[in-house]
Amino acid sequence: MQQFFIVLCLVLMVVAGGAAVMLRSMLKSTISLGVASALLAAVLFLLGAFWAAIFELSVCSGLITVVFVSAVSLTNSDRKDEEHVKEHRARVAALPAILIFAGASLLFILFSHDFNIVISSTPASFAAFKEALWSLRQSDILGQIIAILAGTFAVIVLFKERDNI
Amino acid sequence: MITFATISFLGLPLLAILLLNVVSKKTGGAISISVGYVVAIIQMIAAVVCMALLWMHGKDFIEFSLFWDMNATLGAAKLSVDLFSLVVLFCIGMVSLASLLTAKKTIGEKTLNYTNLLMVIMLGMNGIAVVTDLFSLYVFLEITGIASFVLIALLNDKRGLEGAFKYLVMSAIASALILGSFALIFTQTGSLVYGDVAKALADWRNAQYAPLLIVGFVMFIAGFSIKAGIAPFHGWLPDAYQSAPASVSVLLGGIVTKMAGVYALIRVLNSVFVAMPMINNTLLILGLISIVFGAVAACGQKDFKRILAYSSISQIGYIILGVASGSLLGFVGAMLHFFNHATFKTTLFVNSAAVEMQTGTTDIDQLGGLQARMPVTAVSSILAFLSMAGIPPLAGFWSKLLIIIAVWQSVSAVGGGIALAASIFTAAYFLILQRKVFFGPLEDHLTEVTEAKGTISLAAVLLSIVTVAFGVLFPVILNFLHLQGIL
Amino acid sequence: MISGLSSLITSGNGAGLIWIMIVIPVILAFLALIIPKTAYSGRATVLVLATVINFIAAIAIFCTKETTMLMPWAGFEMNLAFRIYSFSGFTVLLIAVFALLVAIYSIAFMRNRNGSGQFFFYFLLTVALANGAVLANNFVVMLFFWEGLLVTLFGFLLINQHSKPKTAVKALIISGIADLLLMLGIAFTVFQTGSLSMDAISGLSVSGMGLFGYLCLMLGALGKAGAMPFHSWIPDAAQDAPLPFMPFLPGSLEKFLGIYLMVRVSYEFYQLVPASGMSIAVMIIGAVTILLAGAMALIQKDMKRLLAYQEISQVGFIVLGVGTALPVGLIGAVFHMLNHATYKSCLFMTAGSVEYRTGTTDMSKLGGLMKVMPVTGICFVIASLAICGVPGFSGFFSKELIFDAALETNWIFYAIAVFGVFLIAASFLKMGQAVFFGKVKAPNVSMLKEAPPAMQLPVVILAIGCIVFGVCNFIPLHLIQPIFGSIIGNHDFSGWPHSATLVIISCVILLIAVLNHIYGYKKTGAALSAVDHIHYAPVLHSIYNGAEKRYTDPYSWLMVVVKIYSYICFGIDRAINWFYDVLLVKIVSFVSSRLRMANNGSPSRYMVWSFSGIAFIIMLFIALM
Amino acid sequence: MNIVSAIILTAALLMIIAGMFCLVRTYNLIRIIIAIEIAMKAITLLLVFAGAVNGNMALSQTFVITMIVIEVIVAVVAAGIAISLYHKNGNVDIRELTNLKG
Repeated sequence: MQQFFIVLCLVLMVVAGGAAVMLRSMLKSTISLGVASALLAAVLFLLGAFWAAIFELSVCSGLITVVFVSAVSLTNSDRKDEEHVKEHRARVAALPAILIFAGASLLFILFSHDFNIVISSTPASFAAFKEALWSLRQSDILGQIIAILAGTFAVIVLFKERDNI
Repeated sequence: MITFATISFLGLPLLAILLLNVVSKKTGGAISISVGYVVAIIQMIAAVVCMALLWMHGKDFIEFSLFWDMNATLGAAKLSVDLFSLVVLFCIGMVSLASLLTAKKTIGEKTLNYTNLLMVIMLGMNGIAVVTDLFSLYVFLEITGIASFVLIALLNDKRGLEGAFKYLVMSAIASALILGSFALIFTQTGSLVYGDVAKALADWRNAQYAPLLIVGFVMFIAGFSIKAGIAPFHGWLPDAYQSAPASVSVLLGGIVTKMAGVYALIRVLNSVFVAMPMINNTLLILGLISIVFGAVAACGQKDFKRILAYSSISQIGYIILGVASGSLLGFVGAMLHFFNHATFKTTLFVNSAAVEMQTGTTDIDQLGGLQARMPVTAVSSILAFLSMAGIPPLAGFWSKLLIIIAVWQSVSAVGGGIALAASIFTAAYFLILQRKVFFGPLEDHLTEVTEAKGTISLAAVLLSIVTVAFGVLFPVILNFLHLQGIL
Repeated sequence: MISGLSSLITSGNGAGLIWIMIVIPVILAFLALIIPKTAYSGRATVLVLATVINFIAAIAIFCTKETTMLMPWAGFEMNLAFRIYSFSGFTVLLIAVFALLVAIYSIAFMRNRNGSGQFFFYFLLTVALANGAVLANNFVVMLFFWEGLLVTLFGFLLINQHSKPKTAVKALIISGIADLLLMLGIAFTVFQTGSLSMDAISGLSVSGMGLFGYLCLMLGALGKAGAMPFHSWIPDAAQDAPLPFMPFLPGSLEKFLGIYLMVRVSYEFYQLVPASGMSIAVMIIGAVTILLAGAMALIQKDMKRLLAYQEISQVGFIVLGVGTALPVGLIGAVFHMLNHATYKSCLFMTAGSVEYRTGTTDMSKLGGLMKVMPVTGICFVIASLAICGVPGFSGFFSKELIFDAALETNWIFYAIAVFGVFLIAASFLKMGQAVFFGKVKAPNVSMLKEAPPAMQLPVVILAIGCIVFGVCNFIPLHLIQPIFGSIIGNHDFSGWPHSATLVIISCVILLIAVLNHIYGYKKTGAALSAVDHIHYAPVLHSIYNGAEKRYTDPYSWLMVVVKIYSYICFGIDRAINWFYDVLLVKIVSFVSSRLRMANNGSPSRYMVWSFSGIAFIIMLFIALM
Repeated sequence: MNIVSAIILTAALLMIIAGMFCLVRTYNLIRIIIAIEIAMKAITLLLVFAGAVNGNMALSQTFVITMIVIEVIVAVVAAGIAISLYHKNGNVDIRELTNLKG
């Protein structure tokens, strides 16, 4: 049953991802990405990665969607003129065919050969997770701090001082 | 010792950021460049001191951790420095110093932001140099990347934003490929620490997830090729270099893309993917394509910085070639060429900054005869180019020689021959550039031009001295390495 | 390293001398650069001091028995290895002698001129590098010094403020290609023997990989010596560089180095078999050089350019001699190398003296200088007689030896060489009469006087050398012959040539040249245009004339042939020039412009490239698995 | 062959393909950033999949968390650059970005 849900979520996620590419309206596209992200969070949860799932749900499908929606509204890029229609047709035409073909051939390859890839999913205990995050991955934490600093300076350069120049 | 390395390479830039942003914005802007000097110089000194310590203790590498000690369980990401990372750390300090020296005149009012981002990018690069874990490597790669996008767009001009966006798109794809390959490797190994991965991959053909690993290798090579700008993955590189503000292109051309692409690639190849002829041969071919492509494309360019960008593509090809030869000689050659490239390419970008500052353009068709007006710039650019073309006794000759010998011996004479022949093109675009910018009759609108004053000339002179001194002393250094048993 | 150095110098088995030859000129070179322009005599003193020390050390080296020295250097068999033996000692001595003479000359010449500090700097650096290249006993060490000469060459050509960088660039490209071939040749040779040490290689056969190795090494050496097709920068350099550069580098040092390597390659590293295909190929290069450069020299109107082409033509004789692979050819070539350096340096210096006093070397503006500059004029005449090969003078004896060797291989080569003598003689008759005889003519007639003594001294010494090496030819030959004792056996080539027939033929050729000159002079009335009937006769005009004279005047036949031939040579020369100047550049710029178009600034395009790159990697992976 | 792992791998590949396709075919800067995000989703999935396969789920979750933080920052910076470009060019069309070429 759990396996069925995983497969279902994955299929829906690919569909949502494809929709994010194909939809003409930028706003719908953005929301579609958020949906794909939420479905991914569900997959992660079903696979036993609880904390990653929570992060994915809150940050990716929440925060990033907000960022994109505001970017779309700030750049006013949701117009529907002739140019966009043409562009849209060019974008949409081939994708489903490519996706179906690639998916089918990969599945064929995976099932026709005897690859022994088995998920031995055992959800990690909170203690193990804490241990991994805080004592093994110190350099990553330092990295996160620096990355957030970089992001801060980026926002200062790109937004705050833009009008001064 | 351990605290010393941690503080000087990772703590000090953080401290500088803190210092600059705690004080008032005006004071921070005023002292920022000077603080930058201090950090860069201390980093250079610390690298040399660590080298001496390594030598005194007779060790190959020194491990250290960050906040608290880690027990050595599976997946513990420690930090360590060895000779190569120290050389690279020294280069980072040197190029940052050159960039700061150039920045004083070219950045304008944005010095505080510039210095903050420089500190971040230094942290990112230092991180790349010291980590021993594939995932941490990715984290620091991204930090370096983010900081450099913002630095390119620092002046908020149209071109800078365009170059930054192109770099961002390509770099994001590269990161996705790199992290994807790490994920696939992680399936097999259960850890991403260099040593563990190397052990788990030792017999990778018979490993459980061998097909995934092969896909991972392809993604790995493609991702790092984009980051390093190897042809045909190079598209973003000339645009980013050309559009960046003068002092930022010094930084980018001198060290950033080399750290993010080449050093990380070398490090992984050398400590994780040991003795995998498939990867090495692929990189060898890509390196050769890059050498020839970059050199030929550079011959037809019309912009000072773009010529330098294409020549970077070509020189990166040499470094990759040295590593891909798989022999120790090639590795040492690549390491030395890395250092030499950092010196001469930085010199050239500093020169381009000087030319841009004094004449207002980098279009070589509008320049000419600057030799008489800007002698320091002209002479240092000749020296740097001769070094790049591999003319003895300058530094570039030795590293190129080692690389070509290594390729010749261990892989194929054809590869060595091609690499050798491409040196002619190096000379060709050097001569084109030199003739159009510095030789020939002085253009009418340039009669008022004077030599760039102060810190820019200082940077050019210092770097030229390093190039010449390193070239002349090179046999001694090589002999020393030989005696130390490193070679 | 320093302690090792001092112990080597004090050990006194010749090894210390090597360091003196290489290190001292370099140190003094920097000293000459540092001394300010106002203290010109200081600079001059440094130059003379360095060359005298070099000269003394060279004599000491020449007297030393075979010595090798070895210092660990870069590892991987790349040791700092040097070897003194008879031939390298001899060559180093020659370098030292000519460096000393040119140094004395250039001190006078460069006075009150710009760039003297740079000139002396490059001069001493060149001496040190040339010494190193000759004495090196390790291919990498040799290459180091050899390539270093490229840098000083580049520097020399850029000293003059008004000189065009184009010449320097051209020289750098051409020499660069030659040096690349040399590197390839070394690679092939080392690949066969597995040793970088030069004395470990001997008697490889010229076949298979050896063929390529020999060919590349030979081409590299030819490039240094300035034979076809590596010559075309020299005439340009003659006009651009400071004049003492010409007797110094292309006139003597580069010849010594190139021919030194050529001889070692042909007789030591490889075993060139007489009359084999490769031997014929080398001889053809020599013969073509003689013909093309001789014909080009004939039509020049500038003293320096004429001498430069003449000099290329002389290299042809030497290459011809080396290419025969016969003992007599070898001795002839080495002897000719010495003679050539003597008279050609002398000629360049006289041209320099003329330029020093008159300010020009354009022959149409000069005339009758013998009256005002008798010493220079007489020396010029003596050197001209030597270069033309008039019996009794030095050039005659070495040329006869080469003729001997050429005739033994194939009469065609002999015929070409003899024809080369005709071209040389004709051009020198023209130049000599135009510049030194007739009415006094110069841009500044009233101020003319003899050149300063410091400039006369080396000229006179060299002119005396031309006579002494001819009349007492046993002196140089008895120095040269022991070097190649193992190759030539106990043969003694000194004294008059053995074959009277050849001597007579040579004399007849010289006579024809004189007659041709008189004919041309009578016809046009000016010495300078004495060979214009060869150069300028328009085709149509000559056909009309030919209809009248076809049966009466066989001479015009000869002239038409010579004229057409001269134009063909001109064409070939221009074609070679075109290859370097245009074609190479065109191809590269074409490819490059296509690449520029491909890089159209669109990120999507960049992505597509990257995807094709990924596809390429996947293909490589499949292929490599 | 476990059906779930096969589907996961296929889904990851399809997401990457969708992202790359979008990158090449679109003219809108914001959509390019969305394309990058879609590819990053695939990578997230792969990382967790790797953890599930080798049983080291704790480690793989720390990776995912760090990665998400960085992903957000990249997205913000990219959106910032796109907005700045909008202010300079008046639109977010990638075809306007050809000042730098050659």
